[in-house]
Amino acid sequence: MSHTKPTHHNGDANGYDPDNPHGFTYVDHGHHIMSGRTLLLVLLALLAFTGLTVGAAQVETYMIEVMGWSIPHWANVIIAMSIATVKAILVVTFFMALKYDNPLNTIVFLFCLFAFAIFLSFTALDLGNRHRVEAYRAPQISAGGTGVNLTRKTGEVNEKGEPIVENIVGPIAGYVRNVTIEEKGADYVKKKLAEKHPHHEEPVGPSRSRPQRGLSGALDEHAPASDAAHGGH
Amino acid sequence: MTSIPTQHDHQPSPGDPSAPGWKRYVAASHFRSAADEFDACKLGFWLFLATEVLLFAGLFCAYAIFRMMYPEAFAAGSHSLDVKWGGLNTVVLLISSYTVASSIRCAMLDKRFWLHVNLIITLVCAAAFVVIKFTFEYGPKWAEGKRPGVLFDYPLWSHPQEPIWWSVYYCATGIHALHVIIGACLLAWCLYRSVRHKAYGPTHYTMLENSGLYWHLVDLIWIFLFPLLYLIH
Amino acid sequence: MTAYHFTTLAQDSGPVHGLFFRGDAAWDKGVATDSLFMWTFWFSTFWFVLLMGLMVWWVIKYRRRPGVPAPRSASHNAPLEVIWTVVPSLFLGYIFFRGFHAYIDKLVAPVDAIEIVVKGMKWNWTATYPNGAISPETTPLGASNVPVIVLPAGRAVRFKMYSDDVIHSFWIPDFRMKFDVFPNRYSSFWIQPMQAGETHWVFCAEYCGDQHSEMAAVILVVHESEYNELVARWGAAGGTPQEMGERAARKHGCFACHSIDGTRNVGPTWRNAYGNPVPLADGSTIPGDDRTVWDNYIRESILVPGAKLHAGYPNQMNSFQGIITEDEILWITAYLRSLSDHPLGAAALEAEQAAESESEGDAPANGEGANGGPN
Amino acid sequence: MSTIPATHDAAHGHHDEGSYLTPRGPFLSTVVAWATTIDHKKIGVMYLVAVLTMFFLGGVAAMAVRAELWTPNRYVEQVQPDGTTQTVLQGDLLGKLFKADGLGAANNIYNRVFTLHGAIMVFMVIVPGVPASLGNFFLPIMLGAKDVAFPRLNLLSWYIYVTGSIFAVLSIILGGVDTGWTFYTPYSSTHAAGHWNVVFMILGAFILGFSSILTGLNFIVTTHKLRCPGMGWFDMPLFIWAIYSTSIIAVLATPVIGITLLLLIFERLFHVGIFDPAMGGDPVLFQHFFWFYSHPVVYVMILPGMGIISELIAVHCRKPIFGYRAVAFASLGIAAVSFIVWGHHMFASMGELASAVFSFLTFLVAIPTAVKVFNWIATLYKGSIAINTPMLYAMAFLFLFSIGGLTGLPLGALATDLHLHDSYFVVAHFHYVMMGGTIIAFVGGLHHWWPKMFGRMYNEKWAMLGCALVFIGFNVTFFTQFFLGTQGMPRRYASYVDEFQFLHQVSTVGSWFLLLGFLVHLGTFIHSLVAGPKAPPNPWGGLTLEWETESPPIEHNFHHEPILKHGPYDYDTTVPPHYDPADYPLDTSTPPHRSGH
Repeated sequence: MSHTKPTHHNGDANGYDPDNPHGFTYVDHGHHIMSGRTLLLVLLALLAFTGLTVGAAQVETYMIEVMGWSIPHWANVIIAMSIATVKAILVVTFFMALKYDNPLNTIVFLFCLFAFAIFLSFTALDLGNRHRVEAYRAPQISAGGTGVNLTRKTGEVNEKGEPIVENIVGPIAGYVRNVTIEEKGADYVKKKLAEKHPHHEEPVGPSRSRPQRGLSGALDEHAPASDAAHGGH
Repeated sequence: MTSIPTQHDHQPSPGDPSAPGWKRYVAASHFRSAADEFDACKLGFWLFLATEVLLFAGLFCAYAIFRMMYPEAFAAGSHSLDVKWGGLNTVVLLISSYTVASSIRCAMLDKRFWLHVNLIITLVCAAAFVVIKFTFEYGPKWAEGKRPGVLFDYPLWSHPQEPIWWSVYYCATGIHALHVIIGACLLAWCLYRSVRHKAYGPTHYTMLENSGLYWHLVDLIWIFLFPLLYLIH
Repeated sequence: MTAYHFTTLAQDSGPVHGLFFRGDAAWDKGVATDSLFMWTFWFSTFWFVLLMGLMVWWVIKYRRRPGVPAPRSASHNAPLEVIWTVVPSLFLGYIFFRGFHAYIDKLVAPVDAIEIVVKGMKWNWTATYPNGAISPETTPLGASNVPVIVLPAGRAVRFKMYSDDVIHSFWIPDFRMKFDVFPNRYSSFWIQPMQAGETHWVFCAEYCGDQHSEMAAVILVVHESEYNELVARWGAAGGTPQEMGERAARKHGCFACHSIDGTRNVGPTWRNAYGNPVPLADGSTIPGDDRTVWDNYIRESILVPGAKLHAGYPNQMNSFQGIITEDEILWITAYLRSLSDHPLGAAALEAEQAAESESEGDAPANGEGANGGPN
Repeated sequence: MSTIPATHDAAHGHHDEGSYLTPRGPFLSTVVAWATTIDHKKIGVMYLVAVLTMFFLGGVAAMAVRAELWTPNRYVEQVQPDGTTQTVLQGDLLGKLFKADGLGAANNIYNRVFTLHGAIMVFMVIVPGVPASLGNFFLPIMLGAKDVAFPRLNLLSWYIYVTGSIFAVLSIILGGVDTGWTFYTPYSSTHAAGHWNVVFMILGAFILGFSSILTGLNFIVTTHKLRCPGMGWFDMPLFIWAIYSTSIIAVLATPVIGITLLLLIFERLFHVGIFDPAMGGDPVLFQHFFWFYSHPVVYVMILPGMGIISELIAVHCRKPIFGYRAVAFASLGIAAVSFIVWGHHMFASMGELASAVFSFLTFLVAIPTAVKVFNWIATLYKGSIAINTPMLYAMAFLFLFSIGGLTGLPLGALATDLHLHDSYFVVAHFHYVMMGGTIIAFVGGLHHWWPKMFGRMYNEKWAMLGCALVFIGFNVTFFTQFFLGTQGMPRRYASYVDEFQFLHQVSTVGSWFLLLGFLVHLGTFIHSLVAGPKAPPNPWGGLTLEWETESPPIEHNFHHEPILKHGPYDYDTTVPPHYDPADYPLDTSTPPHRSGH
């Protein structure tokens, strides 16, 4: 940081230069005029990378669904985030002109990314490793939430004009499906789900998310088998 | 070095009513020069941008943790989003970022007409982004019952944790959309000041520069949000 | 309901330890924790006395005297500064290592530990034994009656804990151990009670609302044979509806807020409630003298607590929808009747039950064995 | 390239050289002038008034908490005048005061009061306290600048602070909140009573965050850009180093609490479920979010206090701070490490791996802290130590902060923490650090800089008496709580088992002495403002730049832009400004040691 180079004093004003009171070496930063061609090239590169990231996702889908390959789920994140990072670097370097700017501003920006990295990694370190000692500590007791004390307005009002509030029992997702099954029948939901997922059969019905709480004994044995697979991995 | 003057060459002429706004500007007296003030304002604004990044860090962190815990729910939720609209919004924001960078370039070159043209294109892009977001993304999904948290009302979910996905989706994109609107307001204010007072020119364009930085940050956040939300498998 | 005499544990670890702790820790892992605490204490005391001694000595010795300047002395000394950075760091590393070691010891239970499921709820603890039994014992502690958790001496016990509503924390000070209790997942730790006859406090250590300070329990350590006998007895099903109701009320923690002796608590008392009119918060009244009205009122109050709010009481209760069974609601209704002097209350209940047992022979109303009730 | 104006130029306000306190016109226009001022000194004083007001409010709540804990709540049989016996509730002092009906309602009042105390003291007093009042006033002066980098932003920060405080007070007027200042979910999101109270309190804390961010950002830029000619980084007073480090933490950590509280408001209003297990969210995730801010912010609270102590000790001992660079780097080191230790607030709710990592890192933060204490004590060696109120407060700080720091060791070690976590031991520990550290340093700094800020001396004897009362009262109040904690008293309890009553009563008696001490200080300050003798520009013989100006400083701080000619602590070689060399002998028998280099 040439910018903040201190002037060492010697107990008197000998080191003091009235033309340069801070002993700063001014660099002409922050006033660089970008060439129009550079800006346009950067835009084109950004658009190309956007196309690339969408294309990569389509290729992945194709490989999984049509060719039946199994791609580890982190591959998707790695590819998408790598392309996004390249795009971000382009924006920061040229559009935001950090390349030509006071290096202090770059340091500020890197510091905040560093703080972000710490925040994310340590939080994940805890929440991703709950099952290290006792496996049953990791998954949720009831998938989709406990549903305790949940109410919501139905949007309708009673004769006094007060909003009608419904009580939600158990996980919200299960409640919503149960209500639909009550209203339109299980077959309707089954049919709609089959339309939505032509490839595989989904379990239908209220039992999937029945509240699993308040029962003494080995609670987790009652939890749907799929729940254990969702937690902590 | 170009021969075009920069903020280091700022010679304020506050008493001359015929001079454009940027020439009449006088730096605050506790700074040693206009360039010093410009540098300070930019450092201050980069610090502010760091706080904005860390604000979104919370949302990215929540996203990462829940995706780690419920990958299927996130994949299922992501499939409900339309890559076309997300991709179009990405393109819109990238173009607007380019025009903002160009508008600052025009200010530095004292080309006021093109400065205004660029800013107007940016504002149109901002409006397009918000319209696409609300009309083609939020609207239909909300109507289907794909809503955050307790408002969730979509019986055809494929994973009981889908309400959490929708919460993260609405919070992240909603707060981002709010930033788009704030950024557009800042740029509109710049446009007004430039049209009315000729406020920005080669030796003074601090406000425009900082508003531009803010807009680029909004773009930067979206560069990461887009693949994370729309391109999951 | 038994009032226990609270034992004070033996104090063999010295007078300074006695200042900090009420007796020695109740198991060896706790003793190890205390030993680390005391080591840290003496370590801290050494540095504290050294630093404060120097401070006071120098302030007195070098106090300002008019006209006498401060003598010039070194303003830094690199070797000294390195030493006082590195040496404390080594000690800190040692404290960390011991702390980690003893922590893992207290958290990872041996495989043969008895698993007891502990449920925290606003504002009560329930401990469920491996056979599904719940201790019906309570004891007065502070301003309320708290459940008694009976544990066998000499056996490792693992607590597998979860919560019904908010975060609680299960703290047994005598064992120097606590862990938070969450509504969405299990947490656990283990202890090994040593001496039969000891009693230990359990406190909720994570703030959980109004009765946080009343959310306690007592651990009673008994001989293993007695433990087995008690748990087997409590585990046996059956009883009259009102007895089943009392057990269900205990299981769901109703007594944390509702008294059965007429005193006011967070919620209205159950004594003499059934059959009498109830003033409601919105100004209307639940009419008395009508069984249908009262049965429905109890049912609604359990499932939708805020629907008909008793005047003068906060809307604090959780809904038990999805938690409580229909049978349990009927039993709790019977239990409330048995607590009421109203004509529709205990007297009518007993008359009905007598009539039923007459007409159906000796079988009680719920069709299960009437013997082996908790009391 | 610019040249320095020899005198302050015409563009910056008035020409007359009266102090910043001099009224400019009739009362009303003076008030308007203060309310619209962009002068950092006036804003600093306005912050001081606002912070002290909130300190008073929080203090009242603290006294109420201690009073309630005089006796536990018990049902007792009582014979009525008509001869019947009735069960009545006793010991619920606050419950009786607010006419609460029954045990639950009485406890609820207590819960609201301790939440009030915690939220006000943390968000409205200790976090903004030192940086926003003393920092605002002295940071530009100590740098030799005319003002902070963004004066209007500075005024905006003050108004944001007031707005946030108004929301908090509004929440109290509506009935208060009983969530605890930590707002743990799901209690705060679904269970806590008073829908809008909770939202307003959270909103208040959210708004206050903006005030911290803007103030921090302002100070960082000021430190970088507005140091006076001749002042390099290692010529800055340690108070500036501390404020600078504090500002970095505030800027990097506060946005995370912003998003946390925002999500919590969404949680409260729309039940989005990210932190709510009822919807499949995770309450421990909230704790991570919360402590990622709230642990670093512990150092936002203590670092400025440490900066004040560095100044106090150097000035009143007339000694260069021992190991200036070590102390300066320790400030930055603490700021850096503070971001990776937040998990030690959650040992009872995290997995083993994360707990072990966080415990290890926690011990790292102890090292720079210990280094600072060693350096301060070494500074006393061969000093010329004045025994006056600021110095007494510096000693009190060293005493109390050492206890606070050392009792952090068993809390950082995993095995002992699982016993002490959420007990009164923690309560005592953080009061020793936050109050024994920050507030004691704040009051000490206030006495140190009072003559400079208001141009009046205070009565030394009464101030020393106040200091002694505060010191004794503080120790009686909080040292007993260490024993309560180890014996098994959990925090946030409205009532307790009989065995704890004696220690609670000792603690409550201590709180009365504490109150008395602060009242003595209040009296001393008011007396000083009304009838105190006029203060000389440099009453203590300090060398930093604020002692070069008038007491109180003129509107533009300095008559001429100062040029730094000596280091902040060159007491060995420099006669302080406004002192006659004849009256101020220097030790010439030994060669001078360079300070800070």
